[in-house]
Amino acid sequence: MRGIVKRFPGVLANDRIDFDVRAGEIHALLGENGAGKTTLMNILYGLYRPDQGQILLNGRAVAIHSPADAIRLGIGMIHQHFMLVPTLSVAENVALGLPSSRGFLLDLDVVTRRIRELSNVYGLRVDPTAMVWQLAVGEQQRVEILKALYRGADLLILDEPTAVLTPQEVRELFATLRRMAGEGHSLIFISHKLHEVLSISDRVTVLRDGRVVKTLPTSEATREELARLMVGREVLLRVERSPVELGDVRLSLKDLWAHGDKGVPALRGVTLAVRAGEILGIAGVSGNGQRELAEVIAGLRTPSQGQVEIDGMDTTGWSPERLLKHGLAYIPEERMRDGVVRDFSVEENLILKDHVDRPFASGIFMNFGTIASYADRLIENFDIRTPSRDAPLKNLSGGNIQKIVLARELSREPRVLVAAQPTRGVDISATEYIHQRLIAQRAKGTATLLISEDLDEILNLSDRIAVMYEGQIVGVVDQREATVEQLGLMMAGAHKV
Amino acid sequence: PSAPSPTPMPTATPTTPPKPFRVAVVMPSAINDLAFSQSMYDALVAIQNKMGKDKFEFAYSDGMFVVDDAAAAIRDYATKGYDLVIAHGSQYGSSLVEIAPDFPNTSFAWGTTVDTFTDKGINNVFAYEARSEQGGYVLGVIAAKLSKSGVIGVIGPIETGDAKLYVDGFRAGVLATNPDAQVNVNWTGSFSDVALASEAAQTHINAGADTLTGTAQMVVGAIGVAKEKGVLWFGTQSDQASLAPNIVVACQVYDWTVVLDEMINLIKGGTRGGKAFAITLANKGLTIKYNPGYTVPDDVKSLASETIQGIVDGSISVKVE
Amino acid sequence: MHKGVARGTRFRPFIGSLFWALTPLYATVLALLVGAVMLLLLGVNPLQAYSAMVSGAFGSSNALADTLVKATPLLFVGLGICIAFRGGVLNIGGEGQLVAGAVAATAVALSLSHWPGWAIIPLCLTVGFLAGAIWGGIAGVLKAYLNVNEILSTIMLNMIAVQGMNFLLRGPLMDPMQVEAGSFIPQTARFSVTTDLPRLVPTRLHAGTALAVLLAVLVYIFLWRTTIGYRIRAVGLNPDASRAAGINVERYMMLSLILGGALAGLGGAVQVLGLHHRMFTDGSATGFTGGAGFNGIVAALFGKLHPLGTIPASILFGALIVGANQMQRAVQVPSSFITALNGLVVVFVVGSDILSRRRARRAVGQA
Amino acid sequence: MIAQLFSLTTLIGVLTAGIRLATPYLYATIGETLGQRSGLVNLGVDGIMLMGAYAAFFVTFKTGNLVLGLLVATMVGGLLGLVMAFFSVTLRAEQGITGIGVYLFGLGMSNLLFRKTLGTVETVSGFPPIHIPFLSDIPVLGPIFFSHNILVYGAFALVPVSWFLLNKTTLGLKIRAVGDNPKAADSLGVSVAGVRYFTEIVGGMLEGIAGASLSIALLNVFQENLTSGMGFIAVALVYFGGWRSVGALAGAILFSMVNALQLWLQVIGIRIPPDFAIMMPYVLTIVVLAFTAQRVRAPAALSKPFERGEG
Ligand SMILES: Nc1ncnc2c1ncn2[C@@H]1O[C@H](COP(=O)(O)OP(=O)(O)OP(=O)(O)O)[C@@H](O)[C@H]1O
Ligand SMILES: Nc1ncnc2c1ncn2[C@@H]1O[C@H](COP(=O)(O)OP(=O)(O)OP(=O)(O)O)[C@@H](O)[C@H]1O
Ligand SMILES: [Mg+2]
Ligand SMILES: [Mg+2]
Repeated sequence: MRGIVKRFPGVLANDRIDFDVRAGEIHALLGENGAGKTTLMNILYGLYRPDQGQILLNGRAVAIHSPADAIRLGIGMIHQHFMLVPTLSVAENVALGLPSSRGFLLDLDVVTRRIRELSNVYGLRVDPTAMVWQLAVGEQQRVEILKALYRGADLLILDEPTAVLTPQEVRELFATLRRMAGEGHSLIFISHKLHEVLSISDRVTVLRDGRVVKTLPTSEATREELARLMVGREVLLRVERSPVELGDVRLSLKDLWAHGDKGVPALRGVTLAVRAGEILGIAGVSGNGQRELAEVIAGLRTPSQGQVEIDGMDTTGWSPERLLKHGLAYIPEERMRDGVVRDFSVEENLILKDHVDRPFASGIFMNFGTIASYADRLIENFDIRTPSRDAPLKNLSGGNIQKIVLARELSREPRVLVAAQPTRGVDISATEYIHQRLIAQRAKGTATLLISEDLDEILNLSDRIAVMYEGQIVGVVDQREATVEQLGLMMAGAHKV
Repeated sequence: PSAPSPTPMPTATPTTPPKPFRVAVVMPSAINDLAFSQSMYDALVAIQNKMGKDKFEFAYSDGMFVVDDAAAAIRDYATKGYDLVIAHGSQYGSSLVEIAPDFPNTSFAWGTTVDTFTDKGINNVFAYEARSEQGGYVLGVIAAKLSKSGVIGVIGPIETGDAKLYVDGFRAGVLATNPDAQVNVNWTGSFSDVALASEAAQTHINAGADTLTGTAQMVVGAIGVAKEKGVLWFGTQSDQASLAPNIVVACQVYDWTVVLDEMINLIKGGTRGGKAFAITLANKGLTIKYNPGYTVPDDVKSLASETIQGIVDGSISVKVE
Repeated sequence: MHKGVARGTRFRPFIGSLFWALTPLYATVLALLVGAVMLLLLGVNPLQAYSAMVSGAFGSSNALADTLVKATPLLFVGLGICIAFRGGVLNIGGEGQLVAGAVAATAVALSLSHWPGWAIIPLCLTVGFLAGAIWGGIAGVLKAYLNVNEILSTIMLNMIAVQGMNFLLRGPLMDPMQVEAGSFIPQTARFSVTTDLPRLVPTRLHAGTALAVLLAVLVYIFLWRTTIGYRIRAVGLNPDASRAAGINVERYMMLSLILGGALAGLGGAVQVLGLHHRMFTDGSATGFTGGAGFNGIVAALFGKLHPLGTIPASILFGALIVGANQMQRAVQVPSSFITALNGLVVVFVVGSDILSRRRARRAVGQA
Repeated sequence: MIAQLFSLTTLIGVLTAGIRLATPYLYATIGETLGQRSGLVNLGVDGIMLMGAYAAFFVTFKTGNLVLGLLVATMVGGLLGLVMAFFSVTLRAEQGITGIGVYLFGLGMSNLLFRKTLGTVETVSGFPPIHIPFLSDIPVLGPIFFSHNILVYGAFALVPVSWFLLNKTTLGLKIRAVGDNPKAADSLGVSVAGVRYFTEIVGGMLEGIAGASLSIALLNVFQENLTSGMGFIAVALVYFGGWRSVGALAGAILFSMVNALQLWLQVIGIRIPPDFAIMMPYVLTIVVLAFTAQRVRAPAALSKPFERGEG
């Protein structure tokens, strides 16, 4: 890619970028949220037209006007935001757009068989006949990877593929990627996790503010160096957790049962308690009931059995409104669906839960002056990168959208916080910042239930760690005693010994 | 119909002395609806043919089912100096009562109704109506005679106004002739739903009817069914024989020229309104037109003539409910 | 820096944006050109036809008044559409809601004819508002609690309202004089003059038009300055996030249909009190509404679902209908030509929207 | 009187009429369903039906050739579908308004042409009922199911055909994907515009046939506004049917049967005001849906124009 320039309203997303990938190479692309990584890859895949610049493939200038062109040229892409049709089955999503072995008739049985083979070979657990809308985010990610594997691209773009995978799955994916590279495929790998980049890639290109800062062989790079290149300053890669005096039980779950979207029990008798000043981490492969657990606590899903208590009060079956008035904050796992209103402005999103309360409203009228200064303050405090508080939220990068959710929830001074995947897709400096905020909130006495698939995050932040498997808590360990290996085993279904 | 096209509004008519008499009409449905609006349009064409284009001009706005559009049209025609502006739809009355006082030198006519607004101090509005129950009665008599099953089906739009008069008259005529006959009435709730009218006809036939009648522009659908199933049809408002030459027995045909001629004469004589007219069997504004393609037995024909005579001389009075 | 240059550079974007803002107008002209070809085929001089159209819509105080009178129900319905569509529901029930409001106001106007105007007019308007709210609310309850799609229910409710109107107007509400005269015209008696909305100037223009404009401002404030409006918009844009944020999604969906219906119902009441002074039927809703229940949707969408944008959009449509009818009279084309021409204008204008949208995006991109 | 309501004649009458009346709704509803499954709302169905009805009638009237009439109606419908697609897909115009514009155009144009080319109401002899040996002669069932013309059978055959197209073919998969997540389909090289043009043109063709089924098979006349709003009911039935062919069938049959039933109620002389009888199909359609509606979600991209590269 030569001299790529791409402008969006108010943003220069790619500024004269030169970028190349060699055959058989795994090339990592790094950069903070909004640095322009996805934009660059979307241009390569024909989703965006560059304002300037050209793309050369095997030395030949090519015109890529659409994904169809890209696919024809042997380019595949795993998108950061899933490109799945929720109402179709996994097999149908994979078969979409491919020629069928039976002409115009669908050959889903053939596709299903092929998917099963691929899942076995690459260790990507997924049921080809399941409907995509019923899948957990992690499973959806696996479907995305399967789609690309099924098509067998020469050049494969992976835009944050590991954000929702377990360590084991990441290891398996990396094995796959290495094998592909060994077979001569080229791979572009985007991740915010530096250790992944260091372990998988051959070369690294770092972007900042739409410009290439540096391209270097991975062997010459260190974590600290990469972090500095991305952010332009030193970054703390580990948060300091000072001991906090534990208070009373704030959140208590007693024998919770609930149905998932598939109609089968997703929670099967969960009992947990979180105290004031404590972060309880929930580890587990996605799809084991974490989403349902968070939704039950947030009042978005009715449990079939059991109780939720907040501050000793039985809140089972309360409406979300009553719960949030009662001091519950919720950072949902699917932020674009459950957390924000895309077409609202940044400012409007920041008051989504408080707009009827003083001082943001008097009677039914909203106080725009107060709201504006409040929004400006949160934008500054939480370092939200946005052209203005009036900008439509949908134009912000993923990390910044996550900061908006976080800013809103934490500013409500919650007594209980349910944080699901709070740093998924968020860059290292924002992750650092979010972690600091969660720790600060802990110091203020908030009881936090942290649901994450990122074991580093769980180990860094939690006081205690509970592992979920098939709707049950298979064990709770103290952070000081926990190891990655042990947790990984428990996540795969082995009970604590 | 191969009628001469109406004269567009003259932009620069040379003012040769005998100024033509100018009429404008505003109508709810289309001039070719084989029903209510067409009957008025045909009458105006007939008068123009009779008087000559230089002596009689007319303009029309059809499809004016939106009442406030019709009101605008009425006002506009009055502004343009037409001698007579006809509001050919009972729903236009409330507009007329507001417009007429603003144009004291223009005559208006409102149909079909009997109200000339004289009680409101307005004296430039004529009223006209069709006593469609009269022809309805006559057709009912014929139908009762021709029906073998004694079951007769009627298809109407909504049970109001002209349609109600016709249906009531028809039913009275049937029952007066054959008290044992069964008259089934089906209202479709619309003037234009051809498909429903067709289904209504099917329903009547399935229920044993061998003779049908109906009113409003939608009945073309019913006539089609009658033709296919070979049952008899009686029409009203316009001559519908062309649609099914084998089974249309007779139609009550509206001829507004009687009323229009009178209005024109009155206006020329300086009277601008205040009088209510009706087309009736007596004044030949209503005629029973037999379909030449269908032979009606002579005894039935003479019974029908007697009935007409009776209605004309008042010995038969057609009561509506 | 030269002064002239500075002024020029500031002036040119203004001219530019003005040029693009007028895109709907060019599209209308284009549609009229196609119409001109049709006119020629019909043997009519297009120039004569179109000059009649323009003078019919704007040529005199009466013409202007007719245009505004025509625009009024479009604006009422359009404002309701702004609320409903912002709340994520597609209200196709304007026709039925207009009828419901009009019939209810009629019943009150007829039964309390001895009341003074200052009391009866607000009462009739309120009753019309409420009747529309109920008619919209039925669709709202069906959607929120029984999962019945609002497009289906509002289309069906339109038909049901018409039949209800027919029943009342040929029965309980029929003008006693009609029964007496035996003519059975399905209309009510004229209301007492105390119920007449005041006329603003000596034309057909009545106070209902001013009320509609006032309401446009209120709806704007409602949608963008109040917490209820905020919630309606949030629910319309993302029901999942709204639910998670503690908003009762079902209730606000229902509310947006209720308010949409209420504004249309108020429009119906204004039509009878301001224009017809009685209720009548030709068997369909259109005879009374003039299709405002549908055209109001078009006006609101032309106005970008913004209450203030809906004002000029309604006037544009009112002018188009009034002017086209005048053209029909002037050159004696069948009224079906006018209907077809309206369709062309609608399609061309909405098709041209892409030009102004592209332009807007590029303008932001350069900023 | 009540006994008559439950007689065999009534039953046969209602069922036969229900099947007959359902025909235009089936064509139009399935046509619209196809478009909606790919994300396009077309409120212009009634206008397209009117143009189809006129075209079929005119051609048949002039040539006496029913098949030619049907063919031309199909083409006219397809052409208007193409226009709809051009505005909704290529120009990304607001679909609701485009549809209303197409409706007005079809309503006006069909009548204008009718007036200029025919002048007055005429009749043709349309597709005759097909007598199927043996089947048509079965008592009760014969008249109900086997006494109809070819277009009636065509409408019912369309139900499994369209179901098969949507669920068992690669094209159907593309249609469903494009209606639910055009971005995803696009990212796999599926031409969103191509698929939408296809469904809208085929949908238009079916709506043209729906019109023809009125003017040259069921009614055999043409008149101004022949459909009198059937196209809008057809759109409503798409929602009733939950975007499925079988649902469309259920809706069309229910609506038509109840309509036939209310005509019977009037004929039999059951003493309710006709206005309430006429309301029945509309009320019952809502009531039935209220009791049966499952959580069927509309195609997620319904009525949303697709543009690549938008956030
Ligand atoms: N469709 C769009 N419209 C407007 N602005 C956009 C659009 N897509 C991206 N941007 C802007 O372009 C910039 C680069 O975005 P991009 O998605 O490429 O970042 P990224 O490096 O992938 O970030 P992240 O790590 O958060 O995914 C951001 O400022 C973003 O807000
Ligand atoms: N402008 C404002 N108007 C009304 N309320 C405000 C405003 N600013 C802040 N608040 C309230 O005060 C609380 C704390 O706000 P803020 O976001 O400044 O705190 P914080 O960032 O958590 O503080 P710190 O940075 O000291 O930890 C918020 O939850 C909010 O309810
Ligand atoms: Mg990205
Ligand atoms: Mg990201």
